[in-house]
Amino acid sequence: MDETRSEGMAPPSVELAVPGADEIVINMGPQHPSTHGVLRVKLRLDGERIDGSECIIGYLHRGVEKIAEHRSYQQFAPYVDRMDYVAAVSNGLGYCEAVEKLLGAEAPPRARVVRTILTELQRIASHLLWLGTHALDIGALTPIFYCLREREEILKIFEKYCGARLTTHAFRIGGLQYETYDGFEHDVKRFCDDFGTKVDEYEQLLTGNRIWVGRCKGVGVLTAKQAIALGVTGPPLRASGVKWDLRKAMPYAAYDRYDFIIPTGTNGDTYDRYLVRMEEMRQSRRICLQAVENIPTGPIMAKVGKVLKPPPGEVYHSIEAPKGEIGYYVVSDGTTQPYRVRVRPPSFINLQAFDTMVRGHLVADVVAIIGTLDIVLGEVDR
Amino acid sequence: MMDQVLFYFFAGLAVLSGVLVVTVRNAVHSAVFLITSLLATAGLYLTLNAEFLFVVQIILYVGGIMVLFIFVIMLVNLDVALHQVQFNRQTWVAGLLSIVLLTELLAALALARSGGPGMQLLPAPAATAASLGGNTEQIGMLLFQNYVIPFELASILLLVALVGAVVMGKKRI
Amino acid sequence: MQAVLQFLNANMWPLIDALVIVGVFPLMAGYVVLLERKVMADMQARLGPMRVGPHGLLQPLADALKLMIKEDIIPESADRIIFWMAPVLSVTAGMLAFAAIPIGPGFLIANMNVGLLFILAVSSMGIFGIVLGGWASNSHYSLLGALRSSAQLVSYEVAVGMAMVSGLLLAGTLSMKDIVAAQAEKGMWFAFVAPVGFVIYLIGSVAETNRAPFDLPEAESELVAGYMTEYSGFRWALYFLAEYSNMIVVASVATTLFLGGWMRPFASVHAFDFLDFVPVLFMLGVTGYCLYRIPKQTGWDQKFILAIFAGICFVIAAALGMVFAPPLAFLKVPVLGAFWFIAKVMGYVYVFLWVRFTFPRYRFDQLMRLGWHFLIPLSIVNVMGVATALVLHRQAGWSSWVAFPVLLVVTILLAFWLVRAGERRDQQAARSAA
Amino acid sequence: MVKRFRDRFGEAVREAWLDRKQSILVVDAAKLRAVCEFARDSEKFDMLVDLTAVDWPKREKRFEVVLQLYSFAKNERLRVKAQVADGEPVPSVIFVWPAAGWLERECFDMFGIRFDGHPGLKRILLPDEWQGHPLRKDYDILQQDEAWVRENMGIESGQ
Repeated sequence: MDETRSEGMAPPSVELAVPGADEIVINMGPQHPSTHGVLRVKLRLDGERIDGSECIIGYLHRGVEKIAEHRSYQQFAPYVDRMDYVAAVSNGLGYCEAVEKLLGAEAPPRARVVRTILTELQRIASHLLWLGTHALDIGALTPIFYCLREREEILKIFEKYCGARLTTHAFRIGGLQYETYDGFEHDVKRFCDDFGTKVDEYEQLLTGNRIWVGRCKGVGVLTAKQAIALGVTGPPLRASGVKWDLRKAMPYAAYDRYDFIIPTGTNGDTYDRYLVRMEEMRQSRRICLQAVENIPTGPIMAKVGKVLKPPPGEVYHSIEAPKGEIGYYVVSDGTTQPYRVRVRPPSFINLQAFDTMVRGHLVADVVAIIGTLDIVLGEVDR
Repeated sequence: MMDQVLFYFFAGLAVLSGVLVVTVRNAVHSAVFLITSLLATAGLYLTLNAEFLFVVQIILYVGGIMVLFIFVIMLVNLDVALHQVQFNRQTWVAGLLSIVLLTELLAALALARSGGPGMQLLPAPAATAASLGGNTEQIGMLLFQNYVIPFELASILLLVALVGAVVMGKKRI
Repeated sequence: MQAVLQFLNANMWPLIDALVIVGVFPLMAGYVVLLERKVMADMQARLGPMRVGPHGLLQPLADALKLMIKEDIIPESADRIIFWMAPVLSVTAGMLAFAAIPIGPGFLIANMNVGLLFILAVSSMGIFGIVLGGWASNSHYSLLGALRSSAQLVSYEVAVGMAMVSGLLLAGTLSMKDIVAAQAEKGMWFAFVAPVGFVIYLIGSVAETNRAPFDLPEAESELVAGYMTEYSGFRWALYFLAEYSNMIVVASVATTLFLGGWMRPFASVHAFDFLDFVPVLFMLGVTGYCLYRIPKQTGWDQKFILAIFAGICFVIAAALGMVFAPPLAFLKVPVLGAFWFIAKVMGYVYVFLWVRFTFPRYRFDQLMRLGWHFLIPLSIVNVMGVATALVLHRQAGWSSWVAFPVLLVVTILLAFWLVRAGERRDQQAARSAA
Repeated sequence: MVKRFRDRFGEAVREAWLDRKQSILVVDAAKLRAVCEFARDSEKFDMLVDLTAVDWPKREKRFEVVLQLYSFAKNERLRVKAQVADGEPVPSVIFVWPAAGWLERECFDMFGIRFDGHPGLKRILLPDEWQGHPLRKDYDILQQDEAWVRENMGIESGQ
C-alpha cells in the first residue's frame, strides 16, 4: 500500500482479531508483578510465538493536562513531578524551561549548572532503578539491592538540597528557589568518585553472563527505521544505532559546556539497550564531575516576577529525560493560567513500539521487553 | 504375620484402586487411582523382597509414564470428556474376555499346584535373594547373559516405536 | 498384636531414626531458610532477619507459627480433595527419601541394596504433588507452572540419572553405605574421579529442585508463584518444606555419591588426622562468637536467647569432643561422620544459594535446550568415558592415574564441541529467521 | 521552506509564522495527510514527535490539531496545525508515521476528534464506555461521568 506498510510494519494499535483455531489470547496484568505498575497486555499466541499484542493503559490516568488548565504556571510545576515519578527532576526541568521560553526569560548561569547536575543525577537514579527492576524481571535477584543502594545516595543529595526525595519540585520557573547547601559539591563529587567503580561492578555481574546474554541478545529488536517511524526516543532509539540526543542536538540547561559522548548500539535489541543505558550512566557521571568542578557564582533566579503572565503564544520545548524526549507544548492566552499544556510523554510513545518488538517472540520475552522499554505507568497514563 | 498383613493391605489397595480407575468419571482422579494401584503393586514386590522390581516399578510407571499421562490429561479439554458417555456397549465382549482370562489364571494356578509340566512353583523368593546375594545383580545377570537376545530385541522394538511416534507426532522433519 | 510388637521390637532403631527425621527435619528446613535469607542478605548488602531473636535466630519458629495459624484458603472452583492432598504428597516424597540417606555410618534408617534407586524413585514421585496441586488449583498460572515443572523434571531426570550412573559405575553398588565405602577404599572422592558427572549432577539437581536459575515453574515475574499461586497458610508451608527437603535430599545424594559421604577430607591420609578436631573447634568457635555477641544485644531477652544458643553450641561441641575419650572411641566415626556429612550437605546447599543470587533466570526454551542438547548428550558421553576408563583400568591394566584423566580430557573436548555446535545451530536459526 | 510547501500545496497552506523562533505551519485539515507525506519524504521530517489538539470553543472551527515534527537530517522542528470543527474528521497520519497510532487515539479520547483511516480508533486512557471528552474546554474539571463511576467503582463519585 504505502511505504511503511511494505516494510512489514503493522499499524500499532490494530485491535486483536478473534483468534483462529491454533491461536489463544492471554492476558497479563493489570495486577502482575512484572508489568511495572498497572499495565495490561493482551497477547495473541500462535503456539508459543506471539503474533499480536495490545496494551491496555489508562489505569493511572489522573488528567494532568486538564489540571494544568486550572492552575497558575507555578502551581502546576509540582504536578509534572507526579508523571514520571522516578525522574521527577527531569520532568520539572522540562516544564520550567518551557515556561521560561514562553516568558522569554532565561535562568542565570549558576541555576543552569545546578540544574544540569541535579538532572544528570536524576538520570543516573532513574537508570539505576531501571537496571535493578529489569534484572529482577529476568531473574537476577541481587542487582536491585546494589542499584537501590547507589540511588539512595542520590536521593540523599536531593533531600539535602530541597527536602524531598522522590517528587522533588527542585526547580522553579526562572531558576532555582534554593541555593545549594554547604557541601553540595563535596557530596556530588564523592558520589561520582564512588560510582565509577560501581557501574563496572554491575557490568561484571551481568554483561558477560551467558544467561543474561541469552535472555537479552536478539530479543525485542527495533531497527533504526522502525524506531524513528514509531517516534521512539531515548536509549531505545540510540540502541538502534541513531546517534541522537537532545542534550547534543538542541542543548538546553548547561549541556553545551560539557564534554560527553552519546553511546549507541548496533542491533537495537534488549542487550544493546542495556549497554547503552550502562554507558549513559558513566557519561552522566562525567557530566556531573565536570559541572561540579566549576559552578559559576551569581544569582540563581531570573527576574520573572511573582505573577507569571506570559504573552499570548505557544511554545514546544523538550529535553532528554532518562526515558526519552519529554516535551511540553504550552499555549498561553495571556492570563496567569496556561491555556493548554500538552506533555509529550516518552514512556507512552516508547510503549507503542512494544507491539513491533514483541512479535515473533516467546511469552517469557514479554517480561524482558517491558523491562527494557523502561516505562513508568504514571507517565504513560498521566 | 506382618508379611501377610502387608500383603493383604497392598493387594486390597491395588484391587480397590484398580476398580476405581475405571469407575471414577474425572480423568485426573482416575489417574490418581491408577498411581495408587501401581504403588500398591510396587509394595507387593517389596514384600516379595524384589527391591529392584519395586524401584523400577515406581521410577518407570509412577515417575515416568503416569507423569506423561497426567500431562496429557491436563492438556486435553476435560469438560468435553466429562459429558461424553464413558461406557460403550461392548460389555459382553469385555465380560467374555474377563471370563477367559480368569479361567486361564485359575488353570495355571491349579496346574502349578499339581506340578504339571514346567509349572512348578518357584522356590520362595526370599531364599533366592539371600542365596544369590542381591536381587539387582541377579536380574542383571539374567538379562545380560541368559536372555540377552530377547532383551535387545525388546529394546529395538521400543526404539522403533519411539522413532515412529516422533515421525507421526512431528508435523515436518 | 504380638506380631506388631515383635515387628516394632525388631525395627526399633530405624523407627526411632525415622521419628527423629520427621520431627527434626522441619526445624532444620526452617534454619536452612534462615541461612538462605542471611546469605542472600549478605550478598545483597543487607542484614536480613534481625528482629526475631538475636540475629533473627528465632525467625524460623516465628515463620512456622505464622504459617500454621494462617487461614487455609481453598479456591471455590478447586478440586478440593486433590488440592488438599497434593502438598502432602510432595512432602511425603521428600521426607521418604531420607530413609535411604546415611547421615554418618551410624545413622541410616534403611540400608537398602537399591538405596540410590530408591531415592531416585521416591523423589520422582514428588512431581505429582506439584502437577496435581497445579491442576487442582484451577488457575492458569498454577497449571502453567505445574506443566513447566513436570516437563523440566522429566527432562533433567535423564541427565541427573546418567550422571549418577557414572558414580555408580565407579562404586559398583547401589547401596548408599557401600558407595561411601567404595570411595574410602579408593582413597578419593568420586567428584575427582568423574568431575564431569559431578558437574552435570550439580546443574541437574538445581534444575530438579526448581531452584534459580531454573526456577521457571515459580518464576515470579512471569507466573506469579507457579503451582503454589493459590496455596496459603500451612499447605503452602508444606510445599515450601517439600522444596527444601528436596534440596537437602539432592545435596545428600551428591555428598554420598560424589563427595565421600561422611568421610572427613583426606580420610586415608594420617598426616591430616588433626582434621578430626575441626568439628569440635568449629563448634567451640561458634560458641565463642555467640558469647562475644551477647553483650552487644539489646534487652535482656535477646541476651538470654543468645546465651541459650551459645549453650546449645557448647553442648554440641562437647558431644563432638567426647568421642576423643578412650571409652567412647567407638562413637568417634559415627559422630564425626555425621558432622562431616552435614557440613558437606550445607556446603552443597550453599552453592545452590550462591547460584540463585548471582544468575538471572533461563527462558524455558533455553532451559530445555540446555537439558536436551547439552546435558543429556554430555552425560551419556561421560558414562561411556567412565566405563571405558574402568575397562582400561581393570582389564587392560592401565593405571587409573592415566585412564581417568585421558577419558576426562576426551569428555571435556566433546563438551566444548557440543557448546560450539549449539551456538552454530543458533546462528543458523537466526540467519534463517532473518 | 514555507515557500516549498506553498509551491506544492498552494492555498492549502493557510498561514506560516514564527513564534519564539519555532516555525508553525497552518494547513487545510483535508490536505493534512498529503502535507505530512510531503514533509516526511521531501523535507525529511522523519519523526512525528507529538500529535495533540487544542480546543478554542469561540473559534469558528473549534479544534486545532497540532503535530510536532522533527528532522534528524536538519536538526529542525516544525509544527503543523490544522483547524477542524466539532465532528469534522481529520485524515489520519498513521500510515505516514506509525507513531500516530496511540497519539491519535489519545486525541480522540480527550477531544472527540475523529481521524479518518485510523484502523483502531477507540479510547485509550479512559474506559471504553466513558461519556464525554475531558480536555474540551466545556468539560469542567469537577465534572465526571458519574454514572460510569457508580457502576464500575461502586462509589458515589470520583471526587
